[in-house]
Amino acid sequence: MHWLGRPFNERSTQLFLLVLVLAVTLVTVLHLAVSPQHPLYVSGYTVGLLGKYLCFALLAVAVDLVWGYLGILSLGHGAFFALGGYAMGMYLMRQVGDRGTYGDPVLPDFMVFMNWESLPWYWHGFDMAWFAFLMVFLAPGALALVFGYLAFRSRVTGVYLSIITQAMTFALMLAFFRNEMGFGGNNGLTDFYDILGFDLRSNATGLGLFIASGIALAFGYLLCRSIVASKLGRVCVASRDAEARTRFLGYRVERVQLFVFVVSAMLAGLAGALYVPQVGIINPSEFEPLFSIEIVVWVALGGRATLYGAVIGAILVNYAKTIFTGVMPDAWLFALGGLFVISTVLLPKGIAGVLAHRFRRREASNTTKTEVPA
Amino acid sequence: MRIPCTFLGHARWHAAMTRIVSLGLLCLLIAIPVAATAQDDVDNGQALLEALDVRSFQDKAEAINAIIESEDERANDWLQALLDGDLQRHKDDGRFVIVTDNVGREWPVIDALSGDDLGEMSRRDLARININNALRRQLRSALSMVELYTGDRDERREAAKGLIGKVDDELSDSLASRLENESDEDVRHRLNQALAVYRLEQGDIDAVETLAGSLNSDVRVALTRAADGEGAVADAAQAALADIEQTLKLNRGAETLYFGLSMGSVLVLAAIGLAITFGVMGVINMAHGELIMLGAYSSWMMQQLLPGYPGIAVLLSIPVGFLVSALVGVVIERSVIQHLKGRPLETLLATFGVSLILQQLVRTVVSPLNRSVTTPEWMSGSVAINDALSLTLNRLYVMGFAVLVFAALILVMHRTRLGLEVRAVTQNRAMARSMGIRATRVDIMTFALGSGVAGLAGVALAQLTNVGPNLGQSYIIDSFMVVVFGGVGNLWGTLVAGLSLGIINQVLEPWAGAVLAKIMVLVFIILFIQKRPRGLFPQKGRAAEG
Amino acid sequence: MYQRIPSPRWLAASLIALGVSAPAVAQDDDPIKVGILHSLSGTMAISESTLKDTVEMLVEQQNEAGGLLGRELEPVVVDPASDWPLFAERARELLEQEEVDVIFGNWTSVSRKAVLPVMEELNGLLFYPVQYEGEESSENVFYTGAAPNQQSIPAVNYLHDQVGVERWVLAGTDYVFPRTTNRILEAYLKDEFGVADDDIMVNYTPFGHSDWQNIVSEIKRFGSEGKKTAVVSTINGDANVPFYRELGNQGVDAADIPVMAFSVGEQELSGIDTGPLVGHLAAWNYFMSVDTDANYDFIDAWIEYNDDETVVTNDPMEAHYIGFNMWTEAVRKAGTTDVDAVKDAIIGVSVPNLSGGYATMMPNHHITKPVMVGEIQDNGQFAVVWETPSTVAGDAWSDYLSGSRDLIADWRKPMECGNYNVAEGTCMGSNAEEQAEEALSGD
Amino acid sequence: MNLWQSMARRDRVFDFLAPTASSVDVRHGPILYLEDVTVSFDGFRAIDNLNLTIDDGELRCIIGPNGAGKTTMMDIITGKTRPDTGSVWFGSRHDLLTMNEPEIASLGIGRKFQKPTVFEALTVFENLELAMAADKRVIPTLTARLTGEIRDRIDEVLTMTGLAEQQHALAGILSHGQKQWLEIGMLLMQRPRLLLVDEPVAGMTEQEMERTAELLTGLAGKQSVVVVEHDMGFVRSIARTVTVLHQGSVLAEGSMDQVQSDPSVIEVYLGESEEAA
Repeated sequence: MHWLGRPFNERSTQLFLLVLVLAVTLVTVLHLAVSPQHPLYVSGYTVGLLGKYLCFALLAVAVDLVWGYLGILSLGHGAFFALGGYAMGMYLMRQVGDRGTYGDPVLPDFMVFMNWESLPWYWHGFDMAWFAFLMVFLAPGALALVFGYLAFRSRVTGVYLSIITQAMTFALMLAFFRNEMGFGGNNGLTDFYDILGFDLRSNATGLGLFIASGIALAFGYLLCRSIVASKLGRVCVASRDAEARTRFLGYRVERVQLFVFVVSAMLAGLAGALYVPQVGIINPSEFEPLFSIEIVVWVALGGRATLYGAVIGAILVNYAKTIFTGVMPDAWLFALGGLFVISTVLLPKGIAGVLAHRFRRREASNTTKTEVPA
Repeated sequence: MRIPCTFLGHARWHAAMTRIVSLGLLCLLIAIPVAATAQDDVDNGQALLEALDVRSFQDKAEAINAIIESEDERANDWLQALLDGDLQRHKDDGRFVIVTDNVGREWPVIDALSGDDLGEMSRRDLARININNALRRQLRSALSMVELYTGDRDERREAAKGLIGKVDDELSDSLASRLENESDEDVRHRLNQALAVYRLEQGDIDAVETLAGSLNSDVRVALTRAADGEGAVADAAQAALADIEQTLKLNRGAETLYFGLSMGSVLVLAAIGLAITFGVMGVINMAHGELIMLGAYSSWMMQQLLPGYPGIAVLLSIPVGFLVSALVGVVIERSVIQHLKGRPLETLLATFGVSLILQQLVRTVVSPLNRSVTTPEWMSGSVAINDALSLTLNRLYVMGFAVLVFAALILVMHRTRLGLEVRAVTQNRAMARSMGIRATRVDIMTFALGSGVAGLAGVALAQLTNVGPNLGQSYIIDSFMVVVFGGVGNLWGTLVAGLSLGIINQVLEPWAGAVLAKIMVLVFIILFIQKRPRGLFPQKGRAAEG
Repeated sequence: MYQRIPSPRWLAASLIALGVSAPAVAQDDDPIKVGILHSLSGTMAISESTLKDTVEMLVEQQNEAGGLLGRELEPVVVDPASDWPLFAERARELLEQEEVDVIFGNWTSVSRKAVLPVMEELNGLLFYPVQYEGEESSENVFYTGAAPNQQSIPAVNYLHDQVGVERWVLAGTDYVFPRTTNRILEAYLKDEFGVADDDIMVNYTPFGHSDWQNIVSEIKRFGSEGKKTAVVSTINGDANVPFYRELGNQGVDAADIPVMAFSVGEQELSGIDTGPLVGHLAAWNYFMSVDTDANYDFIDAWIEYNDDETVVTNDPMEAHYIGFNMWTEAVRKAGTTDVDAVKDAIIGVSVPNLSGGYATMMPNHHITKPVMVGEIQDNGQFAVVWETPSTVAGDAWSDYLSGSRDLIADWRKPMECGNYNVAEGTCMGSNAEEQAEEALSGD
Repeated sequence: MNLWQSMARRDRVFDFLAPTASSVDVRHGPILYLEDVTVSFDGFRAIDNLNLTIDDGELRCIIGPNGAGKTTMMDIITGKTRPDTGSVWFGSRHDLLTMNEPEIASLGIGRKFQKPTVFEALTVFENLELAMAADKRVIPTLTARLTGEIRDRIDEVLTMTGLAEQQHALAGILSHGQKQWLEIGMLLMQRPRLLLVDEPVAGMTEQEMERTAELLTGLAGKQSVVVVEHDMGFVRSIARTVTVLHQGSVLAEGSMDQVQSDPSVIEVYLGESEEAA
């Protein structure tokens, strides 16, 4: 597994990990060691907020992997995120056990009052953590595998792919809205109690989840880097820029695409799984096409094909969202819309574009350029 | 004339209603001098109205009959006012007034008895005399019985139709006599049916003869009742019912087809503009939905500018809607899209941003609430093919509109200089350039055209659904599906795709339910794209390389 | 809206987001903070932004009347942007950062469900003003909107007794409120009126459904069997306009097949051309057309506040009006804004409603309301045609759902339980646990 | 520059140019058959029952006016375009019409495009690395590591294509000529049995052209090379057998002189070719 270790000798990666670790530890310290009266105290609310940002950052990294390096603009990654979230949600739901409103040992509340007499087959096994956590990866992975196989095999690319990925997430949204699906319909899954025996309502658990998100982000980032830095990563870039040429060199482009697409989907699922316990609810609105497109804009603003750019973008946009919706709600959509336009028209390389230049000089051998003909 | 008061009509009196209103106002003018001269009428009238001002609706029903029987000249206006909820009583001096305009806090009123103008009164001082649906129906039927005797052909027909299943002994005689001096064939036919239903209830087997083949639901109910029984009548009724069911099946099929086509034409309208911008320029315009929305809003705007003339407003809003959206389109093209030549995925993101901005703009400038667009008289209601099948007018108009727009576009594309240049640019931009075609100009024109058409779609949609900030959102994905399914840059493809998707959807809906039907259609399209990545009618050339 | 927000909040907000916070230690002369948790952007802004204005208006009036306990009231507005997870986040912000004393907010059930755990964790106080599906009673939430037995059941009774309806179409948008309401109604119709299965037609459509041709023609067919038929509509928001349009155009007249709506109020009507809809019905606990001075005063104040003659009032606004007055009443009674004290004090509090009666807070945190049926008028208003003789107390747990038949809620000592099973004589589920924990942690 | 001179010696062969032991069966002579191949786009016959055989180790030049179907022919051989009729065999074992691009490529057919296509976002070094013959399935590619021998091989090609200095530069910034060379280099890394070279010297200086000529002739014998070229001068300098394509089918075949003396060729072609030369 030497290829996994490869990124560690990249400067950008070292820097990124350093910043991440410092940030997480700082927050932890400020949360635990500082007294609530102190102005530097980081409240549980803020920890939750930051944890959420980290999940979004991981999601953005996943999208950047396929868009930035493979040139596949997926407008449906929200679906993988949501599936991972639902897998986790189902686990948390089963953990409630007989503490639910109706005290039913097996059925979640919404099933009881929607008159489900027994647990639907696809809910079985989610009471076991290992199974649920496995599903967090398998469910989105399987969807990506089937969808990607069909799409890439028949060489659906560019705009067409983007549009059908959007159709996919839209269809899933409608499906999950249906109460017959047994996923709580519009309300989704909520009112969780504990995860792995830790009370979700305690600050300690919140902090734990925050740290977990940090680790997950580091892991996801490393995984993507090691793929990108490998020969496969170069093949990705090659097929992104000259697909036919890559085929003539003897590479099975569609398989490369499928592999990376599935990996990315699984990372998105992981992000979703960590997101759910921190916000305390998962419902079909995560499938909304708008959300998926928003993710893409995080990446575009941060800078494509530079994974850290995706992270920067995700955190910046969501931080902006937190402020705007707090201070001048009406302006939020203007701001977001403006971001879309600016990041595409004025900042084609994104914020990281500038930074990227420096790194590229140093690591010309194992990092790649940001210009992506979409 | 004698109006049987036990009779409760059961029919749609829309057509009749409007005439009653005018009729009522007319009588009002006549009524004033009459009332002024005859003093005793006033007291009598007061008494009649007093009877209305009670809590229980049964008593009110009695009071209404009393008014009708009184044959007072003002009866018509009173009932009309009562029907409209305009008959009110002053809380203090207890005199009855008719509110002529019940908007705002101060209402202009006239005296219900004398008809004198009493200026404005505060709504706080007035108590309206409530009616409910039962009373409303009674009023309408009472008012409209007049029609059966005095109304014109259509009114009589409506009235007669309403009588089916309502005939009792008392009424049957008066109807029989009415039948004598009824000239119009159709009215006679209906009166006959009405009487036949009555006779069928008396167990008259010949009645079945008259009723056979009728699709009228009341007739069917009567036959079903008869069929339950024993003996010859029952058998005859069952036979009659059987072939009625047959015809109904056919009608149902036709109906579904109509629904499909009308839904399809909406899809086509929404998508056709996209087919142009996407197909010709390879621009993924995510703001297309909002251009549709702007069209809808300009339709609303025109109605605000021309209060009282919804019809004219709708007609005017066609050019206006086109222009507004086209202009906005040009702005988008100049400000955003031209900077993203040949980067379709970027245009997708940028235009999506534009769509968000446009939405919020409407929210802050106009209102986050939906705006109400009134459907002009000539567009509301439906045309009855027969008693079981009737086509809704507004959708018929939209269909026709869609056909017109499509035809116009085909002409523009194949008969005009612009169309020629557009097609040239589509096939090979560089070549077209070198032949002296100003590609940028073509781009602007094309985008303006596509956007304008979106505006037209909006004008049409304003007659079918909400006019609100979210209007665009709900159509953008469908539009893209239609275009991709039909084959990018191929107008005919879009037409076929739109109509077929509409029909598929409507055929699926009854047994799959609305949600599943939509999901199925989406999945179908996704799979279809796997099979034929370039859609139904693939198109060669630059635009095809997504 | 911009100018209403004092600029320091900019700083505050960014500091908060930076994770830096300076919690104020509540002094007696500090203003009492009233949190407002309504979406001001996104799809729900349509309905919720007016509720936010309502509460702000009520706070203003209260301050003009000299505040509360001699202290000023200060509204704290946040925007959950119609995003359910954001509701939970904002609620936490209000309670942890802003330390508000009470929250008025939420519209959709899903947003309430998202906020619920936060409320219970941080022991907040939430007044929820919208009619909902019931099946819930939280220690920290007060439900000033209608429970099913305060809207749907009486409405169905009216249709059956007054209009003589024998066939029923239950049409709704596919989410929890319609699902639950229709299940309750189905059970009720069968038990009470012995309605046969094939005399009930249930239909669900997605949010914002716009093509109603098929469904309306099905309804017509269903209604043409000779029995009096009515539609009970729990269709939500945007889907209503095309629905009523289709009804009008296919000639379904209120006199033939009346539609009884549970989610269509004055505000929704303002977006519809009501001409063709005259006579269709809606069931609420308040109508703008209610003929009482209290109501006229409220409307006038509302018109002044918006400086717009055309604004309308609706049922959830009245619910906030009642909820706000109940809360101030309870605070006076308790002499403090301390959540636990107010929670105890508010049960049994009675305040006048806008329809000339009184609303009382019940031990199950639901209130008493009159139920009215109104008919749509051509001026976009409803005319009340029927009203329950007396007010009805909200029932948290429906008697017509198998799961909740035996459950009751009573937050008075000693029971203090939101879902007490009278059959087993135990307090089910979570609350029991929490009480145990509280007992241990000793607070 | 002694490596350069040594390269000029026709008999000397670089080890890495030695053909891969592929499964291609050439016992029956020809390495490539095209039989009665026909392709038409919207009615226009780009290839009109074309018959062509290339012997193992042969260096064949194909000339013809624009639209003669030269590039289309290459598309057919490499699996990019499927013919309407006819058969295409690689050796006597592999029916190319049943395979997709990657399969054909891995059989040992390398192609250089008319318009030089290199991976502009990658460095010269990376371009060559990707091109190199290796296990090209997903996971092996992911775990592949840069061994010393691979480096050596790449270095050799770098030196002989004269791109050693630019090896860490992005291919996007190379000059047109350099891109041509890089692409040829990538071709060499593939160790193909059959090279299809489309207009290799377009936009090259005289001297670059010579180097190319040297290289191609150096390859011949060990590997089969098919060169499509407009530049008659260049063709003359390397040609052994020349095939003239016209309107999608073979017009004439033989040595340069035979072809040039062929009246039909002169009629349709030479006039134009003189200008081209």
